[in-house]
Amino acid sequence: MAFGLSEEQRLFDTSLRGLLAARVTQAARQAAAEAGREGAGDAALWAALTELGLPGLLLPEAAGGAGLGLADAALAAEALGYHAAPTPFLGSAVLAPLALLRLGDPAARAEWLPALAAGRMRVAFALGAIAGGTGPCTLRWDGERLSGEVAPLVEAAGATHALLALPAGGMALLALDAPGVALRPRPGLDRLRPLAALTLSEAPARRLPGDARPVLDAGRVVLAAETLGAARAMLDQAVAYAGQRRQFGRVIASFQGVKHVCAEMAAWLEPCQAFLRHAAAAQDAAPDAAPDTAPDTRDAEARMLACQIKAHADEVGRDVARHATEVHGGMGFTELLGLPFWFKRIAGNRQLLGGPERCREEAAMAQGLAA
Amino acid sequence: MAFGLSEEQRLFDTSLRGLLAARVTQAARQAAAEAGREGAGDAALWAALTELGLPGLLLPEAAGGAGLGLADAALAAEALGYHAAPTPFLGSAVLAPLALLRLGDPAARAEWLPALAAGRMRVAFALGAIAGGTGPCTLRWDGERLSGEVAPLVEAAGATHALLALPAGGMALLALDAPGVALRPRPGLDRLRPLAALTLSEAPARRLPGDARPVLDAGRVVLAAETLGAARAMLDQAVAYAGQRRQFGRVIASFQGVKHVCAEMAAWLEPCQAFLRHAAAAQDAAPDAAPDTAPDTRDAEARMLACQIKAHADEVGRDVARHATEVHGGMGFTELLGLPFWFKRIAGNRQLLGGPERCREEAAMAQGLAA
Amino acid sequence: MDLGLSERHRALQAAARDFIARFGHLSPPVGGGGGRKRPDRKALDWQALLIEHGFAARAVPRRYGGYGAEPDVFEAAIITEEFNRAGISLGIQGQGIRMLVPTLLEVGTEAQRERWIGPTIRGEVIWAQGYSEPEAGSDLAALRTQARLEDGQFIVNGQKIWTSSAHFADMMFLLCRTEPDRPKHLGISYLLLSMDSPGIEVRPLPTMTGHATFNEVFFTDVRVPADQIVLGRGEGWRVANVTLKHERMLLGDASKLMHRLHRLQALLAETRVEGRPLLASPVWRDRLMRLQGEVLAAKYHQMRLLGEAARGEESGLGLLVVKYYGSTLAWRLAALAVDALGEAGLVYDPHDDLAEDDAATAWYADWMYDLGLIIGGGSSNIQKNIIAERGLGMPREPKLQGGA
Amino acid sequence: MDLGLSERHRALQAAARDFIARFGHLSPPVGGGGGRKRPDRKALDWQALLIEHGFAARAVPRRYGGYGAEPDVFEAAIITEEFNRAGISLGIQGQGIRMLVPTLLEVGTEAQRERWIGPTIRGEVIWAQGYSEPEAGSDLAALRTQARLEDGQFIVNGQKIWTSSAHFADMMFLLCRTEPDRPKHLGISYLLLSMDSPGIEVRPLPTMTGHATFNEVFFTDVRVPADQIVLGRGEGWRVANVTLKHERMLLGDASKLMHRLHRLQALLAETRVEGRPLLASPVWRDRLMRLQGEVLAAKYHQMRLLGEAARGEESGLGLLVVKYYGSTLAWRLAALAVDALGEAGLVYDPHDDLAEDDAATAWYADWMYDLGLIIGGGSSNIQKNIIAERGLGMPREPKLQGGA
Repeated sequence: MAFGLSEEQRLFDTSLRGLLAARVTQAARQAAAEAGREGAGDAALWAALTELGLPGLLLPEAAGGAGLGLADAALAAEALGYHAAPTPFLGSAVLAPLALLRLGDPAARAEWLPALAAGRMRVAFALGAIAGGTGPCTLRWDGERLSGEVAPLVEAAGATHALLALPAGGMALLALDAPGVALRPRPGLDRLRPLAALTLSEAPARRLPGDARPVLDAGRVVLAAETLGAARAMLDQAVAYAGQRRQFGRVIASFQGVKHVCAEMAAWLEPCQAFLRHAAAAQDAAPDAAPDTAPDTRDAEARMLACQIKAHADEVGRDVARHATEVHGGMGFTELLGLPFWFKRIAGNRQLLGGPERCREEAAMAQGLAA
Repeated sequence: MAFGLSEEQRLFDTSLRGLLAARVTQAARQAAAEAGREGAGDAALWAALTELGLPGLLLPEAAGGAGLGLADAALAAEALGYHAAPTPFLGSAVLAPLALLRLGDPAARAEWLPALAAGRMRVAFALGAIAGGTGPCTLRWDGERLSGEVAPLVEAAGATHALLALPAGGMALLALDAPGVALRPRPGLDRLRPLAALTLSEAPARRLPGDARPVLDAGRVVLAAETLGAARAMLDQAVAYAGQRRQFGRVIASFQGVKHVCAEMAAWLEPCQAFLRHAAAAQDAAPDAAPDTAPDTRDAEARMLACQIKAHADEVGRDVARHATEVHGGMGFTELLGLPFWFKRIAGNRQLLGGPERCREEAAMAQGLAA
Repeated sequence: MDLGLSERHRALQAAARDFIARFGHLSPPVGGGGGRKRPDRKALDWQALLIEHGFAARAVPRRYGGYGAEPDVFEAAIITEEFNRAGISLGIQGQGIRMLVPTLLEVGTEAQRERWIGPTIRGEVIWAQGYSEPEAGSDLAALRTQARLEDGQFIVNGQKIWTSSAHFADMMFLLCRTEPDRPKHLGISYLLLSMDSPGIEVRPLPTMTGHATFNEVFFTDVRVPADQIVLGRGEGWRVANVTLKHERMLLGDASKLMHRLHRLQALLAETRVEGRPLLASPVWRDRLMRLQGEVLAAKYHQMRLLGEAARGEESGLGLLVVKYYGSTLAWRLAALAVDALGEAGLVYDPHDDLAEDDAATAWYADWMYDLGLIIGGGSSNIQKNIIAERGLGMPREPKLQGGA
Repeated sequence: MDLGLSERHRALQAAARDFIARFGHLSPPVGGGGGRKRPDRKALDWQALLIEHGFAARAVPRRYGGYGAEPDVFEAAIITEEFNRAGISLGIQGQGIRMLVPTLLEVGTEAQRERWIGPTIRGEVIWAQGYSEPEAGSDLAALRTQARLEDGQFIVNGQKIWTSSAHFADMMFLLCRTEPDRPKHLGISYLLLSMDSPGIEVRPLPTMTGHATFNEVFFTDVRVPADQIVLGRGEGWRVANVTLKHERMLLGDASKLMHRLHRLQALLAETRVEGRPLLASPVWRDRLMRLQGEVLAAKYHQMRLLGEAARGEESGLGLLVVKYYGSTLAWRLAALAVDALGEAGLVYDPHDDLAEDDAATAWYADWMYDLGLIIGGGSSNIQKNIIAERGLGMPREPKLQGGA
């Protein structure tokens, strides 16, 4: 891989960005934010993305998927982040497919993969149990039933299913309309990624035994991609705004103070892209981790890269989000231009699946530098 | 204290700064740096400072001192730092007097305090054993004799005595011309604060038993004062240089890029002064720590402040040293204007008596936040 | 440590502690009240009690309804510190009390003082500030809202933005252009107008915090009696600078930082990951300690500035760096809290009464609002220009060819 | 991980490893040699061996004494990575080889190429670069060193600074003003002159590292044959930009960062405080991991740029950020090392042959030298202007009233 895109990738990227530019308008974001408060998602956007094949991106062709890899998922996530798209891509198109492919038995795959590929399953997730989550997680098995509570459940609006990492190891997948399931929507900072608290009382659930960390790693890469896409959008908007806004008789883009802030953002952001693509490709190259075996070197490097790209994108993202907002002056603080949608997407992503400190410590562990 | 200076302090400050401005020229620094390589100090400057009463600043009047406090010592250190003065103030006028006053018995005080006050004793020091030092320290008592090695010994050029913190607790003071003492001068980064390696073979030494931390704390405050004085000098020089240097047809001080860097430096530096003065005054207010008793709250706060001012001055100092050098362009990298003397003073101070990480951890301990 | 307090100041400190012990239970919740919504009965009663005991409107003369003490910046600092430490409300903090009252005391007419100071300090009359405009963010000289004098009344037309309490304020102090022919700064006047006047439209301005804090205000032929001008025509810039001076010397910035640091430390002690408090983790502790060092600098620096003000000395550079240093530090304190909250903290549920917000929401709201403060009233770039030019004596931006 | 290497590149990687295994013991110490002092016999022999096997002067045509391979940026990156990883010298790295040779290959005359390329790549002729002047730091257009043509010779007068190997160089490539009447950039020429010419005085420039690295060079009526001009009169700016292009695409920056990261990790593992390695402390480990993330970004970014160059694509913004990002990151890596060294690391003992420096001295020297690199060849401010203007399309600094 020479860090460029293949012709197929370029075409895919172009059509996805075209679709997003047309559909994810400021009004659409606003409407999705309102709907999210009621627990509903943007069904029309999801349907359009399904037509493009996004839900089945990572699934084998036999299951109705495209048989592509995480490099392609990261490319999509960059575009989704760039447009601050209100869509459950991470849970439904990345975490759930990978969890089933890596940890599911043939019956589970047969049951769910086609529904995932067809976009009929929308899967909320809670992985705090293995990612340093600060919310409650008391999930426990009672035979094939699951009880306890967990929060936050992420991408909860409009979700049909939930994917959960369990404190005792492994994961569980369950239908949210099953008996014993109580879902309480909670307003989230990023109103385009709605949250919920989930309480289970002997709810039927499918066991996905084994090491859930490769699923977590893939999620981290995709979150990093989204953050970097969103940060790029903020930089682009800041440069454009500075080129129009006049103060003291000049466009503010002509002041060194503003130029240098934009240059700093670009200097931090620009080198991230190749790192991201490499980290995503490394996930594709890493062998399936068999449960209870020590990961080999290649696997450890893929882990390290996933942790590091997440941590680095979180740090760069925060700086860019702050400074791009500052370049907009008061306008950046209002919702008039919609800039806070990107700001909050970046802020929220930082907290999901482990913040930078957590990811760096896991990166050190993957390299044998920490116990 | 209203964070202003008393009339006496103002006079003292003015005469000290006047003396330093006259004597510590660029040529004098250069000469002292050369002499330091041979293990000699700037004896003439020390004599002049002795005339001003600097060595006896902290000593009681009965011992020929001025009976002043650490607030005054910090004031002097700011001035010495501002002029990057080549003088053993820290060891001879701060650490040694305080060690004798706090840990010495009457005989030790009687023997040494008058010589200290008269500037006849120049005391090098090595406190790494209690300050997270990275150098070797194998000092051990054999009755009243001391053996082992320690490095670096600081302010070693021209020193007559050495003050050592011991791994087993307490301190020791010894004459460097005593039998069993081998001193090997070592070139230091800050050539105005020469170093040595010290090897002792059953050398006669005076025990100063008890808790050496209050001596360390005072040293940290004085180092912070020096660093802040040096940083202020670098900022002043950067502003002056930027006001003269022309590039692209303008003085560079008129570019926002340069102005904003200077403004950042000032914003970080300016609030430090009051913090420094308070931390110094807190040392004076803290009761003598009796050995083996738990320090009371007031003592703990004085400790915390000493650790925090050192850590904070180290961080601010590094930023200012870097950016003031950058404002000077290539000229800052050369020794033509002498700027590296300040840069290296700040860099060296950061490492002495514990760097920022160490000091912050000790600050947390002083507040009961760490074990 | 109380280094530096005189006997008189110690007595005030004791009196404040005594007052808090006796009456603290009557305090409205901190964060609610002042600034975000109209004070309720409880807040008004508390305000009256504070004035009676000299903990609010302390230096406002008795004839205008204040407590009548001599102005003393240290006293104000002591009161702020004690109340903040105890988590007790310092009373109503709106822009009327903080900015307009000292301005009227300094440059208002006797009639203006008598009419407005009393009701304002009691919380009966709430003021909004009408300074910022969409096209004149950091550049006040560019403001466009106009007022022309007609039949003994000013007729105001234009638009303001960032008016924080316009949706419930009774009055506004307004900067507008009354002398269109004079050079930029000299054409501005400072008017006091009723928010009930016909022709005023207030639209809430949605911001990232989700709190209903700011508004846009539109003026269409709004009539203001001619005697409701402070100083005189074209003097608005001077009046605004008087107000600004009081804003700059406003207490509580360092106190706010200290208070936030304490909350942050408590948060790190409470928040557990895998059963272990974050404060027990060296990485988190080091971040906290680093911020503590920076907050300590702000704290003692403020005491230095207070001392200089008390001695009548010019603080120069020391004063000019306060806003930039304090606002970026406040943001970084909140940023560490936000990091500590982790995933669970992403639940964000803002209420119009800030006191009703849960802890995570409050931290996130602080974090975003502080970014607004970094931006507001002159961006970081403007602050750095001010520090460099006025504080360090560096040259101003050279004039452009052709100007603009 | 070797993602992305073609079969041909894997073969080169294997060849490099094989060469290192067979001949690595003949390598001069890394850090010694190139740039700081004249190569010794060992360095010259090593250079010859490298050229013979295609690990130096790889893309220089055989007729000029090189290895004669097709230019391939990936090949160069692979060689750099393998040699750095093994701690083996990449041969002579002076400005003659890195900058002048590619420039002559692109715009030199055939006679110039034949005369100078061979001896230069073999290390027999050492070059100094004569660009910077005291009054023209970041502003090359302002350079003042003059050359007038007289009787078929240029007569050079003026002063250069920052000429890094002038004290032992045989030749210099020099920018000077030959057309005083033409506008700034158009009046400059690029001359090649012998350092043995009468009228040249070289004075060492003392810098903060204490290493004898840089010089000032004074020219008094120095004579240069007229055919020792590259391109032609007034074309110096164009030639300098060709040189600069090769400088920009210079490999090894990310490789230097990776190498430094590994040294840093080893340092943290070795350095003990109170018996415990620093790497076992979460605070130090977190700082290391954070830098690792930034270095990884640099590493893969460089691979991206190499790919773009290989495909003949313009890298634009991606290329423009490299110097600023890399030089500040290099400084921060060294800064962590300096912190880790602690008190004991303050012993600073620089040698003229850098390879003789102890580890602590080397880290401090890197730290200070990197600050010089941040400053050198255009300060951070200039770099940020370039990124903003050329990379982001933001407007240039407006012209001043009256100009200058």
